[in-house]
Amino acid sequence: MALPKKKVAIDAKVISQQALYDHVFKLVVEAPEVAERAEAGQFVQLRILNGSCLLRRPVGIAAADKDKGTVAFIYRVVGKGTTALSQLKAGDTINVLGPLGHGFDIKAKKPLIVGGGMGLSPVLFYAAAMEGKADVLMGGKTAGELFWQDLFTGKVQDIFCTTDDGSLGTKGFTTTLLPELLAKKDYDLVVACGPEIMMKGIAKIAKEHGVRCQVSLEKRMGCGLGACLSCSIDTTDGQRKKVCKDGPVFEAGEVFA
Amino acid sequence: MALPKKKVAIDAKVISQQALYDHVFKLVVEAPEVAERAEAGQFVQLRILNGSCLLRRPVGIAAADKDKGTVAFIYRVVGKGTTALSQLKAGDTINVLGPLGHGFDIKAKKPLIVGGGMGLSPVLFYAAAMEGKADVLMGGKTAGELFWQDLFTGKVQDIFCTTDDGSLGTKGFTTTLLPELLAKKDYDLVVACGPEIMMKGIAKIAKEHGVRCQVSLEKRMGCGLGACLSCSIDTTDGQRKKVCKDGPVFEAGEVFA
Amino acid sequence: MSHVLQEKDQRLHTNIAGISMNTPVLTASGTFGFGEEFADFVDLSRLGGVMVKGTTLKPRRGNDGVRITESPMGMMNCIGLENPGVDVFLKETLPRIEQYGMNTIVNISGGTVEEYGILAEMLDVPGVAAIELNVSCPNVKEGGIVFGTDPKAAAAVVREAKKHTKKPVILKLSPNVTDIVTMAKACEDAGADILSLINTLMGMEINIHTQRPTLGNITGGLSGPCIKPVAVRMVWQVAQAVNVPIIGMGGISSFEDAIEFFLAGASAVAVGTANFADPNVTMKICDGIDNYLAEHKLDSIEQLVGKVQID
Amino acid sequence: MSHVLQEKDQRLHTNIAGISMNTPVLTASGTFGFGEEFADFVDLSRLGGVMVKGTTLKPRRGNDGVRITESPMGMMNCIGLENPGVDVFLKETLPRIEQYGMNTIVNISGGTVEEYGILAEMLDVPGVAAIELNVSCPNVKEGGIVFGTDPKAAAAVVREAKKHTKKPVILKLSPNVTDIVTMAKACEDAGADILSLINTLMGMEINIHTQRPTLGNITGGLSGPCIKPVAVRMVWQVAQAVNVPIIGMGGISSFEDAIEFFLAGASAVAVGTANFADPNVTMKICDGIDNYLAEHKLDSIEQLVGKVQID
Ligand SMILES: Cc1cc2nc3c(=O)[nH]c(=O)nc-3n(C[C@H](O)[C@H](O)[C@H](O)COP(=O)(O)OP(=O)(O)OC[C@H]3O[C@@H](n4cnc5c(N)ncnc54)[C@H](O)[C@@H]3O)c2cc1C
Ligand SMILES: Cc1cc2nc3c(=O)[nH]c(=O)nc-3n(C[C@H](O)[C@H](O)[C@H](O)COP(=O)(O)OP(=O)(O)OC[C@H]3O[C@@H](n4cnc5c(N)ncnc54)[C@H](O)[C@@H]3O)c2cc1C
Ligand SMILES: Cc1cc2nc3c(=O)[nH]c(=O)nc-3n(C[C@H](O)[C@H](O)[C@H](O)COP(=O)(O)O)c2cc1C
Ligand SMILES: Cc1cc2nc3c(=O)[nH]c(=O)nc-3n(C[C@H](O)[C@H](O)[C@H](O)COP(=O)(O)O)c2cc1C
Ligand code: FES
Ligand code: FES
Repeated sequence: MALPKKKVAIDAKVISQQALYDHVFKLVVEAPEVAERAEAGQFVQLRILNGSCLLRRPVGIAAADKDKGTVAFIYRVVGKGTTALSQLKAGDTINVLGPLGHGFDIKAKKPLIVGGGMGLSPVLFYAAAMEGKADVLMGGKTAGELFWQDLFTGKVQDIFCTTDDGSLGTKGFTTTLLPELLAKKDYDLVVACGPEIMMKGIAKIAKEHGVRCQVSLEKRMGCGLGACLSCSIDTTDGQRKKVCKDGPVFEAGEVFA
Repeated sequence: MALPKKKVAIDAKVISQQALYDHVFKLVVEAPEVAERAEAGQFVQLRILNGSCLLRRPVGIAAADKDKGTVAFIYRVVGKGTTALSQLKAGDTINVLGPLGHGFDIKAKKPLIVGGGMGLSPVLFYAAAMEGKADVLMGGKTAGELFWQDLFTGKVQDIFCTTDDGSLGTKGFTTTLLPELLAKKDYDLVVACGPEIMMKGIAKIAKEHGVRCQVSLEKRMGCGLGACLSCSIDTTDGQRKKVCKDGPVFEAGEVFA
Repeated sequence: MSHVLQEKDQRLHTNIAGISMNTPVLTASGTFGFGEEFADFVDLSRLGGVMVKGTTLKPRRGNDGVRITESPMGMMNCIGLENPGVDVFLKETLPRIEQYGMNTIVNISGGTVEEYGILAEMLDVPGVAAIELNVSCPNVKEGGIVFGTDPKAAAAVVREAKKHTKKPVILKLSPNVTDIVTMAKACEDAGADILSLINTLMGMEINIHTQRPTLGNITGGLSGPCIKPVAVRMVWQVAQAVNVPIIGMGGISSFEDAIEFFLAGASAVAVGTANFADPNVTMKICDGIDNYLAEHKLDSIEQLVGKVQID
Repeated sequence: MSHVLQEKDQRLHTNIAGISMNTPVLTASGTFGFGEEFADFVDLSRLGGVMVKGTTLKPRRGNDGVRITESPMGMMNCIGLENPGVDVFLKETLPRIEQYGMNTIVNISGGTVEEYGILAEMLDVPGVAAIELNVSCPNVKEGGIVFGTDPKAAAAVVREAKKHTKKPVILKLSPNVTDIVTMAKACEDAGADILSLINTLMGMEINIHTQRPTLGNITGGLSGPCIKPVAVRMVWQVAQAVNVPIIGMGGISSFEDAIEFFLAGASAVAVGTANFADPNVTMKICDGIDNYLAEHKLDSIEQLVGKVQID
């Protein structure tokens, strides 16, 4: 079996751990073998070795620097695994399995990224991969949640914001502003990542406007390799697919009726 | 139930962690409630909170400083619990349950302490409690293992050493030198702590010389409180006793035929 | 045995088969001694009850050799029912622990059906709140385990005990069975007032250095968080099949765990192994349940029992 | 399927019921896909075999909703036998995985005794090393579990499979039974060439925030380190009662765990859940076993099997 490996499982050194917002952290690790292979939209499975987590935890790749050999993740602390993750310090080691799954289409000419919450992390990598060609539309509850603006600045052309309370940008959801943007601009792809309900709404609007749409799904995972069938979803044509292997990025029409 | 508490379970701050020898560490924690109550020969149950240890681990009290409110433990790394223990750093927290069990007789006039290996830890506290009245006879494989000398210096009158290889003191075991010491000096109590086989030999010699002997036993423990009966032993009169509650210190005649 | 209910525990008070409990949190037999060992850490009267050490007609020495060992998120024990016998319990222990004002539930084991009857009758005295029949302890060669895996034998034990005592009779189910529901129903039909479950799963550890079993009795009873999923499942299955109240146990070490058991159908819970890691854990569990009830705007634990929603 | 045995694995080579295995370390059904998913991490030909995903006559969609959840040192799953069916397996999968030169053991589940026979016959083809009868999967409502808890039904399944294939037939035992030994003996008597154990314990988790079962199928199969003590105990009990070889599994995640199973009486072991935490773990286990044999001056795994010393 001397085929080139597509995935690796390696002990990576933590380069930095930084709080970005309430309960949101950015972790940078040294993992050249992952950085080299990573595509925007892919994810990794992190092994949290504090004895209390048996299963790995999936997180999207927020950035990969092939030169420095580093990979970044942005995650929210929600339970025991992510709590343990947030306690890692520079110099600690964490095992990274990846890159896993398939990414977004990087051959688009003028993509619009739409994201909310932690969904903005994998599309940040996509923005970087598109080298300034993309716009981003981000939604949050309040202005504070859109700390993401700083992260996207310089990586995209335009940044559009919506907030539930109107404290920044358009009052409402990403779906409030999306029709206007799709009507006004010449997007050939919508790339969506965020809560499923949001993505469904976006896919519907994109379809109405005749714009292709890719979405990134989440499902609880065991192996991350397509072996255990924990992450099965139904496709619109009645098949079962695996989020970890066939996704996490799907054509919207494949998964949302 | 407003009786004064005999035992407490408290989160103690780690003051220092120091390597004394290969795999042997000294841990000092701030636990005034334990220091205040501690008697020489008693032990505590440490809760090691790294997710992998469900049960506490018993360790003897090596020193208690009522003024500073600190308690010290000396332990050898032998498995996962003690490994995790050795990774604690100053400022970390560990839950200490104790003091537990009964200690040695501190009313003796001229006691001889006999110890080997980690057994020298609880009797170090006894030496301190006897305020220089005791002598100590310590045995080890080689001179290196008798790093304990430094710890006992100033706390006892005389220090006698035996080593298996003769690299320090008398060549042989503590039992090699003991008959001579008991014959020569006027001891009214032998206090023994170490491997069971050693304590049995010592108890036998002490009996032959008509000197009272106390031994400190070890048994795997669950609760440490006398509730679970994990640590039952047979006494010579056919009863069952609990090492955690009735011991760990027993009259030699109670437990060795 | 009556005492003032603490203001804060109004919501937690419950009544199971006539046993008035200040809180629905008990301690599991064999893990909490006679309660007194934990008096420095626990307000014993605040517990729903203390299920004391397994008691037999004659004193028992228990097993020799190593009696406990740790396993991943669990432990195994083979204490083997060491106890001073029912006479000593009645003469010495019971009078001594009465001061704590707790519900004392006596866990009994017999070698024959008749022995359960004799024990039940001897324990039908003031100061005993209920009798728990241990038919499932896996560590005793004679008797024990047979009653726990055969519905007819378990039912016979229940009937015999009921015949000899007016106290509520609790039957403690073993998880080492194919069909826990059949066992539960047989015991309910035989007159058990309460079912408690689960006892330990039978396990084994081999020391690969000595190449011998770690435990003196070769096998041991597995307890602790690792068995919780099995316990929750069995409580849920049994709760749907019987009408008597259930005391749920197996791996409970936090209030969240306890809530899981209530939702599954337990009217009260018992804490075992977790007492070793934290002698005060039962009090924390009581506080946590109380908060949960408050947050969910419930004024009694009954409103939670069996309320798991199945679509 | 033959390939050069690596020098270092001389000691590890073994032969079980005619299946030549480079090492006594297999992977457990449902946890390792068809092996190919792990090709980047594992030298598949070094494994004793890959027990592939549970296969059924017709394709199956499996269960809806959440399919896995973590528990203390374990996990529960309710995949529900999702698979493309035996036809797709034979036409597409088998030809594709042949390149890896591994022993492919096909795990099958039937709704009726006859279905096991049909499946066994269809799979009696080159490229299949053995057939493993899954009579214990707790996630399928029809059939499945009944065969796994009734000795007569399990024996019938074994006989039917044996009648229809010349491949070695492995019967996989469920731990959710009162008496694992009776089950094992019935299957041995019916002609099983190998027994594998244990499958998952049946468990349940309730989400206390939603007050619903976490898993889509309400209950799920518990696996991982938490079940190891139960697995070791059952392997030990069965090994004493039967003469056929045993493939031991349940919570193995290190070579030390594997050695425990060999000492208890397993001739080979299978690794399941641990593959998720470390996709390379089987190779580490092989290395560790080899070192252990060397340290104990043994030249084959057979010298270790069942060698636990009981005084
Ligand atoms: C492909 C993919 C990419 C992801 N990328 C990111 C990311 O970039 N940033 C980020 O913050 N989060 C991301 N998530 C979600 C993240 O995996 C979960 O928040 C995390 O697993 C929760 O673990 P915990 O131990 O803290 O929580 P706990 O609640 O303690 O976890 C308990 C169990 O639930 C599972 N679980 C709970 N929530 C989720 C979830 N949403 N998805 C998968 N498993 C879950 C865990 O694996 C574990 O088994 C991603 C999920 C997937 C599937
Ligand atoms: C009363 C008492 C006082 C002790 N005082 C000291 C001391 O001062 N210094 C010191 O170095 N050691 C002392 N020990 C021994 C110490 O408790 C063990 O070395 C320690 O528990 C091993 O834990 P581990 O997790 O590192 O080893 P592991 O082997 O991983 O432990 C596995 C299991 O075995 C139990 N165990 C293993 N060995 C022992 C043992 N010898 N005694 C009790 N339980 C054991 C553990 O509790 C645990 O359940 C004392 C033991 C007792 C009973
Ligand atoms: C050390 C120990 C001793 C036990 N002794 C008894 C006993 O005498 N009688 C009994 O019915 N159950 C006994 N049990 C079982 C517990 O009461 C309880 O059913 C089981 O441990 C599961 O609960 P847990 O996981 O909270 O410990 C014992 C358990 C342990 C750990
Ligand atoms: C996700 C998952 C899927 C499984 N699917 C099957 C299956 O299809 N057929 C089967 O016989 N066993 C199945 N099992 C059980 C395993 O093969 C194994 O018996 C069990 O998990 C115990 O081993 P472990 O603790 O090493 O995982 C499955 C287990 C898991 C975790
Ligand atoms: S996580 Fe195992 S198949 Fe997707
Ligand atoms: S450790 Fe529980 S009785 Fe001694």
